[in-house]
Amino acid sequence: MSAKTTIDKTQVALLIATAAFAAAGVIAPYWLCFLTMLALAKALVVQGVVIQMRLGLVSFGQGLFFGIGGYAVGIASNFWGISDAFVLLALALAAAVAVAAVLGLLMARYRDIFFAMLSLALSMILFGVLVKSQGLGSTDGFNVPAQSYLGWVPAPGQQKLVAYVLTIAVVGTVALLLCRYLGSGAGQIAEAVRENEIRVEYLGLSPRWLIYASYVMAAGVAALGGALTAFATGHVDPEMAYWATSGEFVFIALLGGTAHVAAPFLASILFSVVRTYAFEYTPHTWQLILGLVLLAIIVFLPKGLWSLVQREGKVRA
Amino acid sequence: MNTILETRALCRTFGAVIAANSLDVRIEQSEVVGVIGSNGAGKTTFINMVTGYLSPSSGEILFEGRSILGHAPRRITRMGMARSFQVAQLFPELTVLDNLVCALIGAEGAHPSFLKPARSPARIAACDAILAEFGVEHLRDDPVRAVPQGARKLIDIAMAMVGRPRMLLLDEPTSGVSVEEKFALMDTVMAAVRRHGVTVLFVEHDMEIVERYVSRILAFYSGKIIADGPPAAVMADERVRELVIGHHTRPAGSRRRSAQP
Amino acid sequence: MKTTTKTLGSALALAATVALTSGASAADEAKFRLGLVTFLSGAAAGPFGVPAANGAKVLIEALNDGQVPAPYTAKGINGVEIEPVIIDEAGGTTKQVEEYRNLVERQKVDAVIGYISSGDCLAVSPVVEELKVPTVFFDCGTSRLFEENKTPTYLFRTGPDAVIDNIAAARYLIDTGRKTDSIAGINQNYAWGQDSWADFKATMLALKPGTKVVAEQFPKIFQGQYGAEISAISVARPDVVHSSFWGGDMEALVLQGTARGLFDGRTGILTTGESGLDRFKAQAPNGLILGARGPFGALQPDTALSKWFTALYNAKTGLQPTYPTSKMAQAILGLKAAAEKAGAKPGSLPSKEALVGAFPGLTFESVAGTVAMSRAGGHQALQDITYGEYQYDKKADKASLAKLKTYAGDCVMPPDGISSADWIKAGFPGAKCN
Amino acid sequence: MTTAIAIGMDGLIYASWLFLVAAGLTVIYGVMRILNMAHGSFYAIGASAGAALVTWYFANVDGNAYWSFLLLPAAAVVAGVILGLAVEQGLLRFLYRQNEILMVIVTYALLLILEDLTKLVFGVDPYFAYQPYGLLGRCEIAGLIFSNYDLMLVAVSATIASGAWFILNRTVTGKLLRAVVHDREIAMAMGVNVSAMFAATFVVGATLGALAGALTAPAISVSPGIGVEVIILAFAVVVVGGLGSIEGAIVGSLMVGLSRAAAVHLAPEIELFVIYGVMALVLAVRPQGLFGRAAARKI
Repeated sequence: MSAKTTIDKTQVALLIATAAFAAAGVIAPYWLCFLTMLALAKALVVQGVVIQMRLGLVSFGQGLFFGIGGYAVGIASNFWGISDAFVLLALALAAAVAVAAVLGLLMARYRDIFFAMLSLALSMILFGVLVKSQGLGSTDGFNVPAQSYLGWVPAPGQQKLVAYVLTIAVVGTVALLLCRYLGSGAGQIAEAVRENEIRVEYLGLSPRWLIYASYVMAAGVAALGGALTAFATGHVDPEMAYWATSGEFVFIALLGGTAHVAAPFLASILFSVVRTYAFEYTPHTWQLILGLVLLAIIVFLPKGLWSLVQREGKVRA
Repeated sequence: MNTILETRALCRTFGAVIAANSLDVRIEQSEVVGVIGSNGAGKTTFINMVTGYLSPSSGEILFEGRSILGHAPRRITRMGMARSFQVAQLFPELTVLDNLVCALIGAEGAHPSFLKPARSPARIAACDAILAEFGVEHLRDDPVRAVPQGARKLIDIAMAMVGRPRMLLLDEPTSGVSVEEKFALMDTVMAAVRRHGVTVLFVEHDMEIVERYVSRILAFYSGKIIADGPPAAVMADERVRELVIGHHTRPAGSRRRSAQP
Repeated sequence: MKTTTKTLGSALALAATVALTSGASAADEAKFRLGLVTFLSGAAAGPFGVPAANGAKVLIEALNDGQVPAPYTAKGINGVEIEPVIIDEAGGTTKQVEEYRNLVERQKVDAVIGYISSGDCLAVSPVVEELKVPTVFFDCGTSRLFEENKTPTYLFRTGPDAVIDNIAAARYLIDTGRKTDSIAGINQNYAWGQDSWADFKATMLALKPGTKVVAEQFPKIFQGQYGAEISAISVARPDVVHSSFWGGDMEALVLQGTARGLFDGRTGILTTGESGLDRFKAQAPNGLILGARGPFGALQPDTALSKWFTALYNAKTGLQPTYPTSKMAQAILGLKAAAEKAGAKPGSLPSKEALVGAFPGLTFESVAGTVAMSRAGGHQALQDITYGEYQYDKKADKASLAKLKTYAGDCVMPPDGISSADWIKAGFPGAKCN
Repeated sequence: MTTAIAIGMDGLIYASWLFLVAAGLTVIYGVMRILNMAHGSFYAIGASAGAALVTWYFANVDGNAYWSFLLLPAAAVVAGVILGLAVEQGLLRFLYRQNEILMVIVTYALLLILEDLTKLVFGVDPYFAYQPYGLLGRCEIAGLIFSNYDLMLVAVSATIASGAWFILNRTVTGKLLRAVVHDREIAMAMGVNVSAMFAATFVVGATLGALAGALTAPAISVSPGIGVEVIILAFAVVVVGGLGSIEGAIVGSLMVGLSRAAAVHLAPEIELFVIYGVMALVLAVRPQGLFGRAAARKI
């Protein structure tokens, strides 16, 4: 099969999956929808981590944009009285992109561990600012009221399903765009940058420009994830920008691997399920379980869970 | 004849070491120039400066009459001067085809599209043609890390040629290549170069190669050019025999320790 | 690419399987499934979460065996055995909202007791009303809870609002005649610490206008090292040093502060200091004022129920109950009292609506005296609060609290309809102090 | 004036503590290129082991109280050696070919595991092993009272710093280590036993982490979760100073320590940002940290 049809089929599969997930919202119990919503919103942030990982950069501060997205929604709906979900999503996106457009100028100069550490420092500065902001509830954060949709306010009973469908729609759209990106020229060059930055430069391209663009893009999807999380939980707090939250995103990114656009979604849902059951069955040692799972993945599946899917595919082909 | 590359009083020091000492070089269009010199004579430094990787301490560099001093390598590449590397600089985890696709994307524009597919049928056809031209089409779908050394050098040069440069700088094209493969490799490269009318400057340790392919030799010693002229004349030069050729104790085809992982 | 479709398909299948299997674990009709949420990992686990969980375990066992003294002699809750489902409170608010939904919708609990972190309480509170399951917050103290959630139905808090800690602290200082011309605070840099200091400072300024605030330090939570803060406060020479530090941070501050003379010639007041009572030994100065966020732990009133619980807890764990233990026990007893008042016939569960109908305005006997659910429309407990002075007898190696002073809830807790900040500023209108 | 002296003293004391915490981290990174997230766990385990031993000693042995000064480092060394060997031999040595970032994640997983294991071994009740802290008494400097134990830590820290510097720069072992740092493969080809070197380095680093914890234990209340809190601090210090450099760790601790002390005294409201601010500022100006060497890539 040729490269072109591969991409098209993946996109079709994504569309089918989006529709299936949306339909599942009607029949599945709500706690599962809620878990899926949070997992998918989180997966968007993870997509941001993966975008940068494909360039060979690991951000330990993606919580910065997750937090910006969440707080943009929180502040706009609580203090400015904006309740339209689409406007809020746009605001979250705009806020993160604006911040990333400035910080990216600095970040694009860094590589390896220094990129990781500087991104961590920047997210911790936001954490510090939020903790200091008593008007925003400090560490307790604040609650986010329910959304409206282009002037339509769903009845209280419908609110949850609508939020679920919105999440699926946003995630599906982003997944399609990312899928296009991964197969695009820029997506291909991103991998080249990871492999050999100097060569990319000598092909007449600017690795730094691509890193900058990816940083901004990653910030945008992370902010959408933050906004959707705020919609789902109805609460934002500074923990969103804390380094351990960012660490979790990296964790999930590695769990899935960078090979396919669906990998972070799969990994995120799996992570949520594993953690939920670890919480339930081993409330005292769930960290131990997570740590062992992570180690096992790194040692036995260094390219993430997706390599299982690929291996299976190859055997059949 | 038109001068394609010119350097004026090009100097570069690394601490106390003078790697380039007032180099004045003129390369004319369609020439094939060989650069010889012992290790540390300043050959790679010269290429690195000309292609923008290193900035000179002083001096001027003109490409097709325009100053390229202070330009980034990508800008110089876009202007039409490409290079290959002593240790092939490739994307090891990508397939050979994808390596060339990357090169082609770079050749097509400075800002690749975020939505249009990288592997368009047109690009693949173009890359296949180049692979065939360089005789590595059989490796098309292998990841580069699994490709033998000689083929890597060819792919490295093929990638430089994708952008249809007017000038090509080759840094030791046959280093790391076995004795048997050397001439075949150079024949392939030089055929492609001639077909596209590219001016070539290459650094080489192997005097046999140099004598066979070049129209002119620059001999470097300690950051200076000590001889410049047709191969026969330079090879006969007393100082060149003493300071450059005499140093060539390294057996041909020996593998250098790679600076790359 | 077939594999993509297949994988996404299997993800859905996985989700569906999870959904189905969980259906099987639905509530057993014969038991009262009680969700318990408290910190089992992280820094709050040691001082709060685990003592609270242990308290719950000990009390639930005794309730199920029908061994609790009057008025709680009925087995379990209304004759129905309690089945606890315990969940770690760690992981942040997002995680906790998710876990709360899991408890209710997947584990099908009949009620939830939990939450130490105020952030978790605030985040969970709207979900409580949405899912309509009786939920009791046992420890978190934020005043914002019922200020923001004005018409609660299913949500209750059986522990006092944190504002009383600091109003009572200020009153105690003044009532016991301490020198309070200048005050300084060292509080953790997060909502709890910031709010505690704001309440304390406002009360001091309201009760004694002209009090000077000479230093306000907000070190990071769990910092552990307070050298620079101690110096900075020492340089400012305040008469009073206030701190709402808790757990390990509080003990470290006492240890380092005492060694460095922070409390020499001035009064220290620790709103949660009681949890270190048996551990300070000679490391805390005599005269240090300690609170327990209510009449809990060592400050418990001497009732039959409290003596029984202390003895039981001590026998089972070898430890004295500290305030998180007492507050957890109080929450369980409150829920039991409400459920039994709801009028279901013994041996059966009251409906959730009957339970939440019986809770508001309820007065019940706890391990820490009598509690009246009389604020926030009957959803917030009103309770006394006690402060005392640390006294360590070196020879007997025994620490105790002296000069106990108890403030009635009506004295230190704002009435409904006014925020605590406004109440303090207005000079405590309607406060009934003796 | 008092404030200036207080800032100097507080900054120095805090800096010595930071150095103790960061030293092991930077040693391990310097030689092995592993940025060890689990360093916080080593700290926590050292603290728990030290505190548990001291608590046991005072409860059960009627000996001289000053013995506790030996018990603390002893507990740390035992904990550090066991833990270091177990982690290095049992896990890390299989992963040395992985890249730096992946190793960060591996050690993050270790951190999660060790957090729970610590809880299982030492329980969740805080240890309050205060006895050694008061033994040395206190002294007065410019009207401020300081604990002699804290001042002793300054001395310990200075000793470790100069010891480490001496070993790295003036001994054969140090030269071999630097050879390994410079080029692992060449060192191996020259007959240096790199895997033994790595194991030894990791054990030393882990022991330093445990020692930092054990020596801090008497001044704090040791409870689960203290490890996580120190990692980021230690990261900040070594990143400011330059990853892998002992000199860098010294200067980094002093910079972070003094600027934090200055903030606490002069502008308490910005205290929370100081550490990350210093870190971001230094990285913005010198990406490789103050003493770090920028890796030049040869082509």
